[in-house]
Amino acid sequence: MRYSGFRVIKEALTGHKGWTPAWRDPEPKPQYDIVIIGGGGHGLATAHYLASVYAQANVAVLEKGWIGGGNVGRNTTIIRSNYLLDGNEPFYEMSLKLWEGLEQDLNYNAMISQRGIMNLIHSDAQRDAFIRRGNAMILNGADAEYLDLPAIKREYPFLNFDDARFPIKGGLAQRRGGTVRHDAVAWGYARAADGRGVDIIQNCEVTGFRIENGVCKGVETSRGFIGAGKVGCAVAGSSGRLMAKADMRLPIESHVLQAFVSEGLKPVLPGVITFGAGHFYVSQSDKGGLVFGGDIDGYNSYAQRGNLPVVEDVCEGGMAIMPMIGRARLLRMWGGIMDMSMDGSPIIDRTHIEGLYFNGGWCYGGFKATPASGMCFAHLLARDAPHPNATAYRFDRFQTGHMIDEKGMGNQPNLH
Amino acid sequence: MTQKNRLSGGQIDRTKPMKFMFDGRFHQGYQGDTLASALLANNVRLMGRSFKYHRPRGPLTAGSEEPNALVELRGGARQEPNTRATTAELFDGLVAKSQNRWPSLAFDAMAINDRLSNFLTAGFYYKTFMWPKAFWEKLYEPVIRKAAGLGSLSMKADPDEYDKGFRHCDLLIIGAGPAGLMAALTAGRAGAEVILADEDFSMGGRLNAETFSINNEVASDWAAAAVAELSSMTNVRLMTRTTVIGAFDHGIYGAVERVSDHLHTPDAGKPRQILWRIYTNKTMLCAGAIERPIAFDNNDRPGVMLASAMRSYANRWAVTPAQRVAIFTNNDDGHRTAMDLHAKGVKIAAVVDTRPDVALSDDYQVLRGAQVLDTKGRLGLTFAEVKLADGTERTLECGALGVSGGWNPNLHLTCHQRGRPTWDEALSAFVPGDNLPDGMHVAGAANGALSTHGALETGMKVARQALEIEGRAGKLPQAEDAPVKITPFWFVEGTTRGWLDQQNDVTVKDVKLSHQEGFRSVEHLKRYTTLGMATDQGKTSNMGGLAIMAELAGKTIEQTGTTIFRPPYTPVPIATFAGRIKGMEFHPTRLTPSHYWAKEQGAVFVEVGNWLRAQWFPRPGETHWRQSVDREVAATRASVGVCDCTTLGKIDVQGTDAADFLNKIYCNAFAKLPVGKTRYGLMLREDGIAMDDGTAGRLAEDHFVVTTTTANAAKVYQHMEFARQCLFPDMDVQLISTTEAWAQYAVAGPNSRKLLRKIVDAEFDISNEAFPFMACGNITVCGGLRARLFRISFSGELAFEIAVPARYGDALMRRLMKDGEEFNVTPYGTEALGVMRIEKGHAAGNELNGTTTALNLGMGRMVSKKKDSIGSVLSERPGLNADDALKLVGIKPLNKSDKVTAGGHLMNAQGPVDAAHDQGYVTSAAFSPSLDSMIGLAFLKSGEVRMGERLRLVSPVTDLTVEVEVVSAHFVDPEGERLRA
Amino acid sequence: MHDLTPITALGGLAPQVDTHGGVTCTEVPDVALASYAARLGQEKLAQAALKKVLGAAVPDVARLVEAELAAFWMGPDQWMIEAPLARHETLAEDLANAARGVASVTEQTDAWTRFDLTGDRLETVLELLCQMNIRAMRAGDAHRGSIHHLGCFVICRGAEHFSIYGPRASAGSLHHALVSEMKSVL
Amino acid sequence: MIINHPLLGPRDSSEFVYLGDASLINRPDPDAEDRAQSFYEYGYLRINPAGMHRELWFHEAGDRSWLVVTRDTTTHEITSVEMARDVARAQGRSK
Repeated sequence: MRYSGFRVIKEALTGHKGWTPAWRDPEPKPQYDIVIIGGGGHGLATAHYLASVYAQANVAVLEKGWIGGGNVGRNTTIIRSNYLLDGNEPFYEMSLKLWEGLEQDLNYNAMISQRGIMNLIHSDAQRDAFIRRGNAMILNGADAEYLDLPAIKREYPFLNFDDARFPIKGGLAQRRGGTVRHDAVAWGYARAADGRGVDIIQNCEVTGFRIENGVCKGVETSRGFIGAGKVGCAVAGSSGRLMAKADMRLPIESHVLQAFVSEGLKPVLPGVITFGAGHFYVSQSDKGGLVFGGDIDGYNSYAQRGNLPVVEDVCEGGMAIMPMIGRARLLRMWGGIMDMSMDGSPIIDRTHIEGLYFNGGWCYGGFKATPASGMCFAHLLARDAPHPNATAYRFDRFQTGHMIDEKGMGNQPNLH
Repeated sequence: MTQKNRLSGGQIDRTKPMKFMFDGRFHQGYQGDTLASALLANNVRLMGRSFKYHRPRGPLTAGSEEPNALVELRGGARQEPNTRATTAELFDGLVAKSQNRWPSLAFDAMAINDRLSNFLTAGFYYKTFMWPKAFWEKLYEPVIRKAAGLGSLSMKADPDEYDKGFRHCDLLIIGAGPAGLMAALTAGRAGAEVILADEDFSMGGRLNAETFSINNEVASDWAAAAVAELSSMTNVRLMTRTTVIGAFDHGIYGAVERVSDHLHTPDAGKPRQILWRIYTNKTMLCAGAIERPIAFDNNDRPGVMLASAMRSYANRWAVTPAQRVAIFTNNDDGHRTAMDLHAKGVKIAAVVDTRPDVALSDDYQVLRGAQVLDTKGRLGLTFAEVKLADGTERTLECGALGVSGGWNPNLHLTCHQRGRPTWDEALSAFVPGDNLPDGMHVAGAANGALSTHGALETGMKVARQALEIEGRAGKLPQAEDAPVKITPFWFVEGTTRGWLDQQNDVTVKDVKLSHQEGFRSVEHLKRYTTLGMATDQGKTSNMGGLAIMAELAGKTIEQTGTTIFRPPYTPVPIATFAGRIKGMEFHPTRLTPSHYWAKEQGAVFVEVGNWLRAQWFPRPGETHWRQSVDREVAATRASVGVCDCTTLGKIDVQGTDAADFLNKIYCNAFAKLPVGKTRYGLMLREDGIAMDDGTAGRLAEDHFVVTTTTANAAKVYQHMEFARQCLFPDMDVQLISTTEAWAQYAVAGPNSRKLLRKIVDAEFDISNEAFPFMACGNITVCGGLRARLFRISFSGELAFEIAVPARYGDALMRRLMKDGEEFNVTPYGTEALGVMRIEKGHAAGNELNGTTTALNLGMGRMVSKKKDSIGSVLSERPGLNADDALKLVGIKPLNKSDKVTAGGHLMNAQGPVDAAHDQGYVTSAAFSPSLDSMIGLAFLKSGEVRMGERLRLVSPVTDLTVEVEVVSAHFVDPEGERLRA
Repeated sequence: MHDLTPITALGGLAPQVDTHGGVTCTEVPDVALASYAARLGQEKLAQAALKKVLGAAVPDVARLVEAELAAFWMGPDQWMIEAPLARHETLAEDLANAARGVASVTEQTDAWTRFDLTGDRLETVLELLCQMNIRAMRAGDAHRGSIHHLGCFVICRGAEHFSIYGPRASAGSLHHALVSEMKSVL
Repeated sequence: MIINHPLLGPRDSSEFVYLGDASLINRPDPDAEDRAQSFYEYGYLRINPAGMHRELWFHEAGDRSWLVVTRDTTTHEITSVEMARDVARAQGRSK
């Protein structure tokens, strides 16, 4: 069924009888060409592009619970491509371009809102680093804009310019950055993939891989064995848990990242703002809630919940940079499992097991990467070669010393 | 100022009348009122508008679970959007206005949405607004954003103060109703350290809202007596106006105390609120239960409220929402409301009970087996349409309708660690499951004991269990023990626009539609319809939605499951989580020993980490910072300058294995460093990347003083402790930071020795022979003050660093300035320091950026192959040793007047300018007075073999392209003759 | 005798004193400090040597001992020694001599700033400043923790007398925290 | 969270700094033939269990001890806390 304004009107006038399920609820087939583990943003996007770009129709997505229940349903909805390193920037810029055409591609309004993202600068060293980054973005074909203090004051008059412990000195803006209605991304990809024949199978937990002399033949699941020519894993925070079933140790730790939303408020913020001298970034949803977050709690966790110190740390940052939010009330706090890699950058690669492919280690970058991750993983699965924009995301880069370390924090995941 | 709906009795103080304003109109209430009770007393039912359809709304509840009666409280910078009128305590001069309406509450233009509601069903926005593509940001979204949201912020900085506090106890009791009070009495009498917290301003919970008695006294009097006894116990701390917002790991609870919200403005120096972190061994959740509504068409009109709320208003606040009221119930509790209001002289139009077999009443008519089908009244309830058991319909005239669909145990906090509730058939409600947060127990209505007796009994029993109290239990007070009589009934058949989530406008129809479209998991239902995502987080709405979803899916409610309750229990101001950590107090400020002196000199300061350092010292007539910096550099290179470098980290390393330890920590060798000598050291992370650099001076065989960069001091100390305790546990090494113990000043320039000669006591020979480059030692100055002297140089000049106890730093700086007059001694700041180190080609933070290796820094040969050191193995990886690896070089513009920008990228002189042809980047840049040109340090591919090559420096983001030449990074005195002079 | 004039951590010539609601916060600059850490394998000898100097048993974990000199526990086999300021020129040296190579001694006098809180409602002030269980602290307890993001020692010398040692360079921030919380609750 | 320090008793985890898997104690032999491989695995590969995890915490705002904490990553329950130095010695580390 095609969605449109006319359709909405027609259904309204005929009692909404005509709306059909956004995706089918099929029984798993015994064998697929490609099975994707993980019904999150990346898995569903991979399925969509496999079907729509790489002409792979015999595909299933297996989801342990309900689709979109992982990080795609619990992030802070930001999209941007303001990366520094050549291993990352072309990939994230490709992602941003895919976001820009996503709604038409999916016939689903994910409320992609390119209202800009602003990284505030508080020291000379930070300015040097951000100018280097802005240049890298432009040299990679993305947009970036350096704003001096007067410009920041004009655009963000509500920031703390009076008694800031770390005064604002400028900012690096990416005007094409913004936010997306996160749940809609999962639903839109699911609906589009389903429309092209992909089986989306919920409540189907993968309990093991069937590996015969070095070749992956399929997966054991809570709904029986499902054979597959190729198996792609895209389970983000559960990567460690899942790949252990294939006896793999990964350059990844799972950490908890908390996010927060305030009560609904009339429009306050023009776009995404990130505080450069503390751990705080914020945007405002279409519903009016301030959606904000900061750093991961910092310890390994699969619990999907965090603790007070980080809540306080984030709010301290918020009050330091925009004290006008003080009387807005924090409504809800939740946690997601971040697959923090050893250099802060992801992995999209084959494993040493033939027919078994891996996509993970997204750290904070997972949501904004969703379309490109899906496209590149689909490319790898369909062509058995890395997508040109994802050639650096190899498993062996840590062995060979080709890390992609945006923050320069080294092999300590909780610092990325 | 009439209070038309004020009844007799209640717990308000009629001797303290209070004047307040709502939407520009003055009203009067009394001490003890909430804004909602006072407005109802004045016959104001309309208090807000709903989120999506802008429907008129009045209070649904009398507590913090309120979804409807949200107002903007106070004004100016203290404006508080979305404040619940049902919990806002009345104070004299209170000002509130309604929100999310235009132009006025009574006439809201956006109410047009209600007319269009058939088009604006669940998730409609996912299906449209896609064409034309560009219209979303430009047209659709701004309109949607303007319509959305609830209240508005003042956009001014919050003027109030907030505090954070920490309390420890044996037992934390959450909720001071019958169960909580009984538990506190039991634990308190047993001598335990108890904290009893309640969100209300008066303890007692439902006891303050009911008419029955305990031990033959009025329930609220019994509660008052219990509170009096508890407050006399030193081991019991009572926290009223305190909401426990979250159950976190290992018995840590967050609680918010509203210290001043019931005042016009906080008293001077006093906080508005305090965020408490409560550490407890055991916790008792005694949070009671929350009544739930029944869905029927137009069940959202002002005047339709929960029956228990109606009872609270009548009994506690002596208020009725209208002179003539009706009740709609599926259980016995609804009849209590009718009895209490009747007793207070309120006309009961009828009690509509869905059950066919309930008792009749002599006082008012009971319609058995009947249902409310619909209501009327544009801005407030006027009539209720009722369907009788025999199928006939009747219209009831009433200004208020109390609805009782049964009670939900208030188990919010039991879910904060992902515990799942279980279904109780008898109560037809969820009760706490068995996977509670560690140490948590639940008692009273929160655990399904819905009678007063049940609450008192479990309160005592569970407290004794939790604290393992031995001996005979005290006597239990006498109280009513009515059994729960309920027949589950969730929504009236045929209902379309029956509201489930009254704030977010989620109706029965929306739930049906989301099911029809395949959003069948409760999480999908919630996200697709926004059910339970309003500011009340579904406390009154979730159950109805679940029940309908269960019916549609042909499952039980238990199989359908629930969404997760997340902290906080009620919304908390962001400022409360920050406390005093904001503004200038966001981080502690570290001042250098010469700070006060520098201030006198009119120095300009800059934040470096938490330090404030002098950036430059303007002199009269200098109009641009460059003039000051250039002068400071020139004067230092010409004669002598002084710079406070106390901020550099200093770590005292002692022990018989100190030298071997440094051999592990630094990639270059230290074992053979003679006593009295200092050496530059480069520290690698285990991954082979440069971590930090500095010097280590050997004061004795077993004693080194290590310096770190200002930024990395804490990190390096932690790293060294890791090596000491975890990697080399048998090394005899002791570490301690001495950063702040010493005021350390760099004295640099050709005349530095002459100046120091006047300070350092005569018995110490600091001549080049006796105290050569890289010497160090203990000395005394100014007639016997202990001090340390290091002959090290960051500027490239003949230079020393002299250290004295921090308290003498101020005096030493003044002395250096005085004694240095003859040499035109010049204080210099971090800018001049930076210029000189760039001129000298010394790497600093911009070069040690966490991705560079010793090889990149041109120190590849320093990494000793003769010994093991942290990072040496992984530094050998091929990717870190590529043939065209980045190397640190200097760059100079071909045209002296051209600008050089740090952060600029290097491109070949010809060829395309893009990422694929990137040759490297500029890390640091400065104007060099010595070369009368801007210069820069850069990382350049194969830099070491490209000296003299011409490149383009491009910085598109700052719109700059200049031609530069690659030169040695050592712009000044490359041979190092000066510093050895 | 040298002729340099010291200033206090708050930048004054005389210690600062603030009183509010019956609690007094006093800057205490006249203390000499040195850390004393046992050498590996020499723990017993090091303790014996320290015991001599102190004239009392070496303080246990998180405890303070006040005798001829005072000492409080810093970490495993490590203590901070308090002495009258007059000794600051030689305290570290004296301790090192007493230790004779079984302990590492480091001069710490000006690494710290000390504020003493006296009065009868210290619990209500301190519970707004630090996470430790102030209510349970008894005379002689010496805990290290953080106050408004500053690493501090909180030492109970009696129900109505606490000492707080914080990093000297941040004396202003620490002082601001102490005084504003005094005003907040008293 | 609360970490029950072997010497100091229960302390708020916000006083500590987290490093990671306690296997970081087992620094490989820098002279071994396979040191490139063993240091790569030591530096980069993690078991990352959903369940019991032995991990390193540094008591930065306390006594500066490194601790080995055994904690369930699915519930955050802590079952044991040891001094890292003792653990390192027990695992044969020396100088």
